[in-house]
Amino acid sequence: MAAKPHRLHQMASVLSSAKKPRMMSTNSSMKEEFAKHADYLNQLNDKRERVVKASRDVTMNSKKVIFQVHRANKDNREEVLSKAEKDLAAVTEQFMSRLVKELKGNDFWKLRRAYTFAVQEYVEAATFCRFCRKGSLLDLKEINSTLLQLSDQYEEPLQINALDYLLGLADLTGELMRLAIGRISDGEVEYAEKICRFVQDIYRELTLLAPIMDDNADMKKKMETMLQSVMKIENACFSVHVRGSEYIPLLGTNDVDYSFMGLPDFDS
Amino acid sequence: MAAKPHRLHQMASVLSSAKKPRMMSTNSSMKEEFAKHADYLNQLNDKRERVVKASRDVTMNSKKVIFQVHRANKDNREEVLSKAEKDLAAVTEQFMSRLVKELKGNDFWKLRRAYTFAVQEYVEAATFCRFCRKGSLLDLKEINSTLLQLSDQYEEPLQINALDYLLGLADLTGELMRLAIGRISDGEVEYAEKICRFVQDIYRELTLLAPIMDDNADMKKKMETMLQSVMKIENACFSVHVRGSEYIPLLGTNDVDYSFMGLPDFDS
Amino acid sequence: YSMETQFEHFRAQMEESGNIRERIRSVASEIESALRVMHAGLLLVHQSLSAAEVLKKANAQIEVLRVLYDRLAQILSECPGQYYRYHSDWRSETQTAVSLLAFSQWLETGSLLTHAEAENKLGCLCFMSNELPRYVVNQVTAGDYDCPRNVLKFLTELHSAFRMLNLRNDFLRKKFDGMKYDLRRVEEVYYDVKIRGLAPAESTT
Amino acid sequence: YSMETQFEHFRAQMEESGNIRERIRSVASEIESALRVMHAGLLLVHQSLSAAEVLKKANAQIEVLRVLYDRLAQILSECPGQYYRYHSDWRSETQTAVSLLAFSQWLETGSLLTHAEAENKLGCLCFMSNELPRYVVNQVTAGDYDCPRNVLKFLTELHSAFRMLNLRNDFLRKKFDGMKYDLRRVEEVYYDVKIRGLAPAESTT
Amino acid sequence: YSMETQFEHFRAQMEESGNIRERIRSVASEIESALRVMHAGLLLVHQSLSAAEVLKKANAQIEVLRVLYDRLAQILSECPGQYYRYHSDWRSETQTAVSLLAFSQWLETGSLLTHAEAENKLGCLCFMSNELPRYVVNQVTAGDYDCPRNVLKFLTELHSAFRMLNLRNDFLRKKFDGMKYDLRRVEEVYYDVKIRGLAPAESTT
Amino acid sequence: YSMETQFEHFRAQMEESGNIRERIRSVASEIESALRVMHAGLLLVHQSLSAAEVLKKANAQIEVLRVLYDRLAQILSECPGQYYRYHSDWRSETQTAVSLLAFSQWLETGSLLTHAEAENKLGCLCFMSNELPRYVVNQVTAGDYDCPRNVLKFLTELHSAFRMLNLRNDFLRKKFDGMKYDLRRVEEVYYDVKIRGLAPAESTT
Amino acid sequence: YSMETQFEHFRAQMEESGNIRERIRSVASEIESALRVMHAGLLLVHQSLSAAEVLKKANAQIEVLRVLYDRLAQILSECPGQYYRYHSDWRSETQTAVSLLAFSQWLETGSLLTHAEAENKLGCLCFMSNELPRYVVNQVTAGDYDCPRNVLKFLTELHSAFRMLNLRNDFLRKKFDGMKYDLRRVEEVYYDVKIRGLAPAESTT
Amino acid sequence: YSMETQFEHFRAQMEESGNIRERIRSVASEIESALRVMHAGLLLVHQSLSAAEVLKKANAQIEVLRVLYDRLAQILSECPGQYYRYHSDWRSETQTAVSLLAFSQWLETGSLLTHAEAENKLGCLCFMSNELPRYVVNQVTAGDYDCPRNVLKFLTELHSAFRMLNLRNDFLRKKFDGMKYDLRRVEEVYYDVKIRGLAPAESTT
Ligand SMILES: [Mn+2]
Ligand SMILES: [Mn+2]
Repeated sequence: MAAKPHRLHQMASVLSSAKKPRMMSTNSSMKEEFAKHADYLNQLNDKRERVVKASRDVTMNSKKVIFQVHRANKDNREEVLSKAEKDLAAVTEQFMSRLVKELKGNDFWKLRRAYTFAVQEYVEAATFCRFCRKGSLLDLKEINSTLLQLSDQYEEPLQINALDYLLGLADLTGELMRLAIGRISDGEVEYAEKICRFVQDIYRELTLLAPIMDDNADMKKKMETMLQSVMKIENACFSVHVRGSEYIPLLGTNDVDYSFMGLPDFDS
Repeated sequence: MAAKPHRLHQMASVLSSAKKPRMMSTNSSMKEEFAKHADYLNQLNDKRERVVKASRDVTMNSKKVIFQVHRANKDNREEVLSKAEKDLAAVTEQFMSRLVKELKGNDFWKLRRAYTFAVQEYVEAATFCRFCRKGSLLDLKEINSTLLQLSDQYEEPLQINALDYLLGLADLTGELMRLAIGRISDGEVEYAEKICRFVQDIYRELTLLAPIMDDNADMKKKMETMLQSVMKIENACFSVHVRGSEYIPLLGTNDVDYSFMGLPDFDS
Repeated sequence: YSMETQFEHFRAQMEESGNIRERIRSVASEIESALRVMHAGLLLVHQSLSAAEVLKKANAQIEVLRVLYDRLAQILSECPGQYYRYHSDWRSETQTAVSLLAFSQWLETGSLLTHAEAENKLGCLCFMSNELPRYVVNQVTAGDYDCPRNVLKFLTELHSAFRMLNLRNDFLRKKFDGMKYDLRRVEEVYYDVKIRGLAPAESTT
Repeated sequence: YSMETQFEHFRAQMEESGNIRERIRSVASEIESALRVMHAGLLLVHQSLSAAEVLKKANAQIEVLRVLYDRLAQILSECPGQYYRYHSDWRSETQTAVSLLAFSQWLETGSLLTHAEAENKLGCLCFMSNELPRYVVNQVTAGDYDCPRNVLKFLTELHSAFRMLNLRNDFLRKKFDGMKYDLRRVEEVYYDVKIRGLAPAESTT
Repeated sequence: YSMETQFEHFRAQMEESGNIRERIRSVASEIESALRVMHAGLLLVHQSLSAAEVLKKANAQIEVLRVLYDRLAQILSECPGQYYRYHSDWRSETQTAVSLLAFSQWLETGSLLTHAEAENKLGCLCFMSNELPRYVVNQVTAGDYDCPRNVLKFLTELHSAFRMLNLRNDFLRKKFDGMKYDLRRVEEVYYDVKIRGLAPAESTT
Repeated sequence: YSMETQFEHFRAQMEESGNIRERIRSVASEIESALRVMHAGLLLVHQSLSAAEVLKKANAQIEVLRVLYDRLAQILSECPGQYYRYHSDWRSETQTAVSLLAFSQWLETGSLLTHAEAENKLGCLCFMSNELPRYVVNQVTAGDYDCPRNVLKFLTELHSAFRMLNLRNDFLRKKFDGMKYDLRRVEEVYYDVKIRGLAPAESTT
Repeated sequence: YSMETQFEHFRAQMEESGNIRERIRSVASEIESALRVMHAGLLLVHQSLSAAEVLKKANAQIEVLRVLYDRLAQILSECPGQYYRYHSDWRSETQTAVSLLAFSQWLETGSLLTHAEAENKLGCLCFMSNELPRYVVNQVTAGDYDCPRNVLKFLTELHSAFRMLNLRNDFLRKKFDGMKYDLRRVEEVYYDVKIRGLAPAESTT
Repeated sequence: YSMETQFEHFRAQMEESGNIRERIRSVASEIESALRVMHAGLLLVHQSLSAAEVLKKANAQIEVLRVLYDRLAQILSECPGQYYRYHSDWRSETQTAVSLLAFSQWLETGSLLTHAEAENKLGCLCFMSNELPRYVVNQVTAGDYDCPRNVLKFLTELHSAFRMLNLRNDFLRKKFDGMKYDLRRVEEVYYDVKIRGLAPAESTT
């Protein structure tokens, strides 16, 4: 916890004692010190490798969860979502737990580059499942409380930080765009409009946040993609709306039957 | 072996039978076919993941072998090199064998991007060990015969291709440059000159080969780095030579004592 | 001298594979020519020529393609195990070929081509789905009000089959995303036709 | 409204860490100023001032640095566990700091600084080795013929210790490659001095 | 001593301009914060809030901006003739500011903001046109079928006015090229509404 | 002295070709100005001005262009055999010129401009096809329901003609691929008009 | 009409600043030509021509430059307060100019040019330091063993003076970092001369 | 039918120029092969083979090149006035060719190759200067202490000759800037040899 500032105190103490020489010029003592450094570097590299490998597993399996959720339609919703949630739980228990095990204390920020994409993908999958289930945003606190359960035996449990959460959320909007187009095809126009408002809200909120995030180059790029997604949903909703509003002299009726849109009445 | 052109014959046979319709329009038969595709894609992705992971292990451990070789000097040569060779054998048996197992048949070229850097690093380590041991170039045939022993139980054993071998060789010259500078410091000027000629030969031969290699953008970049390495060695040899040739009126002697160069006569 | 011998050997190898690549590229370029003619023929479907006429033109090229693919297979059989090494040199032509074949077979029989390599085939189906909205729009313009329903049924099935796949974030996933829009467009045309009472009564298939 | 609340919370978090970052940067910039003065002082060693005089100037800054590092440690202690989050904001200054301290301690005692974080320390040793060829050349020019042998001994040991490490292909490996050239240069100077009979007889250390 | 005196003089000059730059950047960063809030407020217009409500939120920031721009003007007045020296430090913020002001004024009055530095303003007007296609789409979805015609009229005029400028400035030309796509999109939305008989009858202008 | 003589000769050669290039660029820049005015005039067609009015504005620039091209021809005639040497300095302007001429001739006569250098012209025809979807959309909005059918006929023919070319040139191929989208969009507008019974009955041609 | 009026005003403003920029660029290009000749003259110093001869050639260009800078000042005086607006159009030429002037004055008097805009001048001094190692190497080859000590003294002073500046400007800082290598190289040449007993005895200054 | 006729004409034109380009590229690729062999041969000069031996290997390729250039000239003569149209297809090979010829002639005679197209040749001479520093270093290592002075003289002259050109061409200017570093390196090698008394006494020129 306070492990690191302590190193800085050490730095300060070296500074105040710089005049009292610590003899270390014999060959053997230098060798000894470097043997320790060699150990440290080897261990750090090994750990980074393990983190990278666990991250690849998290990424790949989170992607599978997302594909699974996309398989849902009006008829199979419950079954498909349950499977997706089960798979997500498996990702958490099998692979996120490995990350949790490695990333204690300072390694969390130090090795962030090695795992950040995996955590983002995991956030994407988890929030996507939740939206499809309840239509609401799974918040970071809840995700982190799930992770907490994996790591009660460690003193400093891995907690996803707000940055990775927000980056994952940005990707979520891409999946929601796909979902919205699919829902319209399935005749669920109101669901699509709900997605539209949800994504507009996220986009607006992130407009305020993106510029003040750490190292926000990635986020900037994602904001552009997100705007494209928002507009795709808006355009799809627009298209359904004008088509549905068309005054059809032939039928002589002007009422809008959205449920009729998109859903072909096949003998399926 | 002839497994793939066979697919093309199949393509040709589809072409010749295009007029005889094969009915497949029922929903269930399409589902069936796609279930097979889904299987195929899942398996391919899983295999790619395994190849990537094995490749990271090969890379990391090959790098360690190279560092080990650099630890050799006049006094500890035999011991250090033996350890490096043992480590290299371990890389071959533990990690290359995993690649060998995965990359049967067509996957060899299909997944090349996933493992090429690892194989290059392995070639770099193996040829570096050999040069330090015998002063000669370990050829591809010999490397491949080592791999053959790992895979007698499989019908199509992994054989490193000339492209990856040559790309690895290009990196080898960087290590040889480091070695040459170190050897001069250790007083082994003639050894450095030998390295110089060896690297000049490789560079010259690769001048002929690099432009006709498949997809040679990487190789082009490596050729530039290699030329820098060649020149660094040449400059170091030049520097030793002119310094050693200097006429010193004070000593009144003009004979060149290379062995005196660089090697400090400490009580080490 | 050992190093020279080995490099001489590599040089020979590279020159050989360079030659193979050149031969492959030359066949691929002939394939591309034949496909252009075939494609131009198939495109007439958007100008409301009858399927029969369109297919006659397209099928004329199939024999040409057969010969060319035999030649390609012959070359590849000379370098066993390196199928994927030269893949990029004939991949895109083959994707187009399969796409056009699939499209013409679908026009003829309403069924899907079987027996093609998985990745190729998936890409081609996406490509084919891209042509369908245009086809439907032009058919309706020409007065064929039955078409949207059939195409929609087919495309809906195709789309739902595709959803079974776990795609990486690559070329195929992008294509699949596009298929959603094709489906939407065909639905819209179906809706336009239906709401105006133009769609014929459904036969029981 | 839940989404708003969460984002409001994030906004507060980001603003807070933005403030911390700003405070860290401001301290880092003061550290940098102090280091510039210290460095300018140490550089006089190349103009053959006596080590004692050089060190007096350099040491004057050490107290300043101590206070600044206390302030930095104070800020970091306010955000436990995030040491590496802000690392890039004070890393390079700290590397310079350790380098200069190591160099001045080596000038004073001929021994190496102990107790520094591994990565920082390794980078600094490389940096320090970069200064040594210049130091040796200027010392010899000023008539101190004993210097090359001592520096060479030190640098040889340092280099051989470094060889124990497995470095990734990164910053540190490049620096270490540079150290080889520093070593070579010091050897050359030693050779120049020795061959002219200028080196003093070796004392038994 | 001459060289020292001269460098002392340089040091003073650089110190001074460095300080001014720092003060400008600090104001610019506060401006950016205010603009962020204003922008997020204006985005609500796409979610079918009434213009009045949207403007109330946006206008709250205008007073904040006024104060900040007064502070900026104050700093610049301290270094007469150097307006363009520090221009790059507050230019992009000012472009955003003018864009947002122009957009909110247009929402309020349907007319263009007047009085601003030419190049700055031009870039901003282009930028503002980016919001219009989205606005039109969402308004129609919300049932306002009159909107496309009005926006199209405004955008067509704006585009014609731009055409008359000789845009040598690359940045501006690129922005302007983008405006073409906005115009096209609005034309299409108007077309979609019109062809379905949804557009209200035009009043006689 | 030999080396000096040779370089003196080089200097003269480079000086000369540098001057020619400068003169060409200056004419090219005037051509660009004239084209901008002509383009602005032609764009009014999207605001439903009558073709006659639009053409009057455009044609005024044609004489200007004629004079400028005479000047360009004059310069090129001074360096026989080097037509292609300076091609890149006036190519893009000439492509725009041919595009605008082709578009204005099409507006006037419904037929294609003849007589122009092959590659240049082809690129321009593609470019011209880009304007047609916008033209059709705006004409229909303004109540001209006959327009889509005519434009579609023309574009279909143009597209077929292109298909027969073996486009090895990458730039051209890309432009041509874009034409497909224009065709598709015009087909859709025609569909919209037709399905609503707005299209006038076809005369028997 | 208001929008038109406003844009007419913009057009005029942009036209005017475009013209000024063009005039400035034309002068800048003439300055560049004169500097090239001057530079070629000064480079002869590396071929061991006497300083007097070298300076005669260089000084011939100084009058040319004076006239050109008068013209530049004239243009800038026409747009008061916009000095920095067009700065980037003549900045790099002016840096080269100051560099060459500083170098030729140093050759003549061994002292530094005074009176120039701070940032510009500093960049130039760094640039000038780049020529010195080459100068020293060639002088020693030509047998002038006194040169290294003088140059080293000058460069050491210059470097110390720079150290005292707080270089926030990135461009300048980079240039200055390069100066370190020049200093080091001159130190090494001095070392070479000294250790071989070639340096003349130091006079007591 | 007019549009078809016109496109038939286009097709023929493009077919023809496509064929010519293909033939040129095929010759260019053979030239490249021959140059590769010649280059590898010339590289032996760095391994202290005698110039005579090296030249024998290189000259064997010259005859091959002569035949290939005859074939190229033949193709170009079939399309008069279009020399520059296809220039880019054989330009870079010709630059390499001139470089290698210039280098081998210089090895043989110590003088410059004459008679070649200006810009091509200039680029090549710069390129050739790249090999000289390496050559000088390796010659000295092999004991030839006379070499640096000769090369330096040649390179200095070449560099001066270049300086007189007004290099507007960016490619050339960049190459030329690189030549400065070659010159500098050769000066340093000469310095190293000279200061150690290894350079032979100069003959009286
Ligand atoms: Mn995603
Ligand atoms: Mn390596």
